Amino acid sequence: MSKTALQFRHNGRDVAIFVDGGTNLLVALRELIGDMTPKFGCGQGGCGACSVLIDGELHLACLTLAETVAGRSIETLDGIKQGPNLHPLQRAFADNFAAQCGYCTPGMLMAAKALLDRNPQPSRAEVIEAISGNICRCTGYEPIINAVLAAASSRARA
Amino acid sequence: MARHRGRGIASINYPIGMNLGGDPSQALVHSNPSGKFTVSLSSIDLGQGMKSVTRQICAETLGVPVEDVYVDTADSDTGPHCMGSFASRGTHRVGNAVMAAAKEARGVMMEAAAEELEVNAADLETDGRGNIHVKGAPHRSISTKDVAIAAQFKQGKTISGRGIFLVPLSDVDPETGEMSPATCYAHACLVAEVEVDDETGDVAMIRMDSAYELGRALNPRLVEQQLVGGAWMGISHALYETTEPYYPVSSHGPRDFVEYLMPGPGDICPHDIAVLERPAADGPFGAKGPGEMCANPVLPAVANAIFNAVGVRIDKLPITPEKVLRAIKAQGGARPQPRR
Amino acid sequence: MPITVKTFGSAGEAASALSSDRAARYLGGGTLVMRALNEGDISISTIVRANDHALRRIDAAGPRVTIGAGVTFAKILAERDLAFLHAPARSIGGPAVRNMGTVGGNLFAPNPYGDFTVALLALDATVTVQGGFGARNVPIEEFLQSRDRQAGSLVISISCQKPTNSEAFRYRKITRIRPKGGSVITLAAYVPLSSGRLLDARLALGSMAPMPIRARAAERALEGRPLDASSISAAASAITEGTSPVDDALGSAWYRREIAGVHLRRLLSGQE
Amino acid sequence: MLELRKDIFADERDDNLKEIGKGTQRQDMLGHVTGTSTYFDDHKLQGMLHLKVVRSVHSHARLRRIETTEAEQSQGVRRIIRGADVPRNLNTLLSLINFGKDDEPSLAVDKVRYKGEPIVAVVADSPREASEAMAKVRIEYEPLPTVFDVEDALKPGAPVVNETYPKNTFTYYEKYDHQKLRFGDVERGLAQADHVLEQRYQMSPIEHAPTETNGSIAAPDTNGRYTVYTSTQALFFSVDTCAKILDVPSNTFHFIGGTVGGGFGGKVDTITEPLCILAAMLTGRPVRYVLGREEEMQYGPPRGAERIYITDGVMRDGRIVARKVRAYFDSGAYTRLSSYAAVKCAAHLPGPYTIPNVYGDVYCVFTNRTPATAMRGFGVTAMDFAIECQMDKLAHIVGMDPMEFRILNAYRDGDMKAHRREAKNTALIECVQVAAEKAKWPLRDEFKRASSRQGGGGARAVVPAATREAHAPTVAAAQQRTVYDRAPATAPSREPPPPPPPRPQAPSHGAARFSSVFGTRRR
Repeated sequence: MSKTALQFRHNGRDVAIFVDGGTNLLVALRELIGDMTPKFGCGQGGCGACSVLIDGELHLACLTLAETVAGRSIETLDGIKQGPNLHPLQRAFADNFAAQCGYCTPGMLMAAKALLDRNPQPSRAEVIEAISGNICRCTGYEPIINAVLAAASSRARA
Repeated sequence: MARHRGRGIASINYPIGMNLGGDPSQALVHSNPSGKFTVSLSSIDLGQGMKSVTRQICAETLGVPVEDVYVDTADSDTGPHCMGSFASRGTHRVGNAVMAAAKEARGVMMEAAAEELEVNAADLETDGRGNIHVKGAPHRSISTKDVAIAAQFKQGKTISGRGIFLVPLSDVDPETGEMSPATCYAHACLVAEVEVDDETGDVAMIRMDSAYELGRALNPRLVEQQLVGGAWMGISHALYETTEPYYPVSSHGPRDFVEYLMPGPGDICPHDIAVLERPAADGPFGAKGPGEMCANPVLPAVANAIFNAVGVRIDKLPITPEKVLRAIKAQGGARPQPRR
Repeated sequence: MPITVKTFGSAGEAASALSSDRAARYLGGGTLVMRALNEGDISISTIVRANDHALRRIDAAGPRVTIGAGVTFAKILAERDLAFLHAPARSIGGPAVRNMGTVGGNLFAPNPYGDFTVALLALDATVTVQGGFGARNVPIEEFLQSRDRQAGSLVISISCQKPTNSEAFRYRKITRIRPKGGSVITLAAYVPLSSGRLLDARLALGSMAPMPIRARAAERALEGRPLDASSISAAASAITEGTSPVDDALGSAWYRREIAGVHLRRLLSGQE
Repeated sequence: MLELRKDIFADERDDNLKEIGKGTQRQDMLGHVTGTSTYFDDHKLQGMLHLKVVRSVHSHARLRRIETTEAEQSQGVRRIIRGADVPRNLNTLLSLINFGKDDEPSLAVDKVRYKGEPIVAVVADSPREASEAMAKVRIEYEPLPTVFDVEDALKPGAPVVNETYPKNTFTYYEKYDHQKLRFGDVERGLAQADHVLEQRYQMSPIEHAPTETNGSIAAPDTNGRYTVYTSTQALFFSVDTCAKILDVPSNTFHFIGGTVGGGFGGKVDTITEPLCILAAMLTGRPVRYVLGREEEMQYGPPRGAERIYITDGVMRDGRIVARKVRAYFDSGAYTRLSSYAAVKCAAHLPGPYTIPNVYGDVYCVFTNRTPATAMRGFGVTAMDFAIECQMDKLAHIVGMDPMEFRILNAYRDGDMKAHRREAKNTALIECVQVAAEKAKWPLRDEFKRASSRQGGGGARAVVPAATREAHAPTVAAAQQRTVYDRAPATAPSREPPPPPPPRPQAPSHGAARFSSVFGTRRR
């Protein structure tokens, strides 16, 4: 099977891999790069567990043809810590007990980050809209919404 | 057109654990030479907080800070037998097993400490901050770390414990159904307020007020996670979910998360919860288990609220807008019941 | 067979590649084709892409707007001159899907997807299609009727006339789930008033037939009349004429018929 | 918002605790927010193969021929697995605790009993190659008549779904086709009631929909063992089930799990592990078998459907004097866990209320749909829906406030429950009182004063002498009867005027509350 060479930035580092035709970005990240933070939840674009940022925009890795990210910058949950410190969103998710099984958490955090990166002071309705593509089966969403709002206000205070 | 509000209630109880084949779980607790403890389980944390609640139970029983305990779950080589994470049995059954194991380990720890302090073990107590001292004489103290070192390198003792909690099988009388299905029961009552659109049958959740009795909230934040998330699942079961929308016709099953309906973050409502604690005689620190029962009162409370709002009874789940609309049309329009 | 990805610099080349290979599918935003591949659809063995800037261009300055087929919903939402299309664009997926899904792909999305197309149908858009032998313009209604046979051709762009004011174009997607849910029914109404009377009103419905359709009987009920309770009521009574909704996981045909008129009335009379 | 009501039952608790009762952060939270919690699928193994199953396209059919030659030669295919390759191709989950007969193959051999039933497993280098090979598996079906309705399945002449249970019902105690509950004389209670309400309730199947689908990875380990990463909710159930199906000692396996992306009951059935391990055994390579989302939704086991009939007898003053229940659990084509749900459900009757005459028949029924399994609230959720809707209707019929109606009928410490065990540690009344307070729902003082700890026991603690099978009752002439599928009448003109509000039912009166049930006095 012929493979295509592919280079892109992964959490600030340049990486190069060879992909089979049709490989999606989720498989590329997990199986070829070894970044297990994006999760497989459906492969249909319906759950958001594989959400990543491509050039700062929220995308679903499972619906992204890997070779379309050539030369672009991919950010996953693995890259959002600030040095040894948690990102304010990670802290807020923890403080608000916004994770139970934890499987949707990486995607939720990326969706929330995509929001706060361009709208640092969102309303509750904007938070709801921002996470609407991400399914959580455990929490009932309320703690997640509160966590994102808390992260926004902690950043405002900082 | 009009939108009508209504309130409905439901009250329930729920059995803790399973009764079939007996209901055992085991736990192992051991200390490393620094006085840090590992709990080995084959139980599963599927989000409910198994690791966290057994960690607190172990720390409380040992008398050490929670940071000194780590729970390792679900390895069939290292974790002793557990029936599994279902039937609301985690907190109660596994919690009891961990408690028993931690008690045994504590016994050895206190003996070892007694030997070091040259007192009787019965005269010692833990301060919960990592020290063991003579009752009434806090200055005659030794750290759990020093006890662990002494036990390992000097005394030749293993600070460890084994625990099992078994609810033996209760036979069922085939003729009468006489049986002991559970050892304790959790309780709840929930009030749901809804708004019903009498032209479309849409039902919107407005708010919920509830009281849940769980024996003891071993960790109120974990309890809150279960109750908030569980009530959401209750709303979902009441109004949205099924794999067979035209049951018992089996067609048109959903294939993805757009077709499988669950309330989104824009469909949720405020939920004000009170937790009551009537300790169960056989629960770890009296605890029962909130995991499953939290969804149950929501379904009927919502159905009853819909009746209060528009006067129709929907007895088939899920209560889709179509069922509500058909019922409203069949009775010739909404018939709001007295507000309550 | 392994999958081959073919990337072209121009839409024309891509269209040729597409029309010459029955197992080829054009990859737009990925929400349809990648999903199919993930689900084991082995009928696709070639993915065709085009890096043609024309596909991502928006020309919205004048009275007639042209939107490249590869324009995403997020791009539409970022374009102030396309404010009339913001409601339909916002109704698609969640933020990630809006960053990926394209206007061209939406034309091919089966129920319960494809809501943006309902808006374009009410706007009587024109679809520019690149076949093996050059581009041609197809009225959207005609395009949709032959959609199943369009697999070998490539949509280049969509164009339509801007509504004269914000009241003249209305859109509503009825979902069970908020804020992101599949369509129970989707309504789009082009209701321009000329001297207080409706002229060339167009109503389009999603999820009321295998693909988006015009509600011509209801349009006739509005034509030449003021937009008032009486004309709205007449249109609402006629809204299901010619529709063929089906039972699916989101709602039954009966339910869709029952509520179509209610929601049309609410949409046209400005109620929630 | 969560409020701890420490004031209630404070005298029963010792709150002098250090770690218990604190809102300590979850041990796994840091892993969750950093994405480093390790789920079964987060293991990358060298040379991993992918397993997919070919599923039945019919709900019920004889398998005339399964042809896999072409599939075996398909590119990238390492192994095709058929039913004959499974060492013990018949199992039932609860056989591990001696409950029920083996009734389900890992891979169907001569017959399929639900749409989506696995027939052939394909093990290939990539998911794509597995899909291509699947398309080359040829299966000839001979469709058979199907049954999808639980009551149709019980009719004479209904298609037999599962030959292990030819009457389409699970067999209890080797003699009954249902689980019984008998307490008191329900027909007599119903006959004497002022109102009888008969209703039917139904719950459709529900999917657990965990964000992580069911799956496992099995890999040959050193020394002849197999390491298995799994999403199971019940580790040793899975270990022992695999040992049984694969006919090897259980210590052949090293199962690793424990961090699972949601379960809710849907990961108890051990549906991926046996084939995944078998594939690893047959190929000598690591194998991954993960359900896709559509597979999970359609062929992963759901919370089974239930149909419930309830007939209640209530007195005008609000006392429920009889509750008769007939319930059907739709088990789908195989038993899995529904057999146990029926037992649990029977034990749950009549809900958290003290009712002197209770009668229950609970059936576990086989139909041609996806086998059902446990889910959050197993055996109880639908019954609670039915009972609590029924309670609301009964309160409405007798003109009582629904909260006060529940307090009036609530079980209390010392009462005898229908499964013949004393009620202890009850707290339903207090939950109703606190919920009323939260919701600003007015309760009259006597109901605010009621307590789970008072008014129980005495006559209420007695197992009724007469336990009777159902028999033709003599119905009181004045009785109001409301039947299925019709909303209960609300004080129609022909009915006597609504009763006066119930007299203060001081808890201490409890012992005498049921006196009229066994006598002839009517108010």
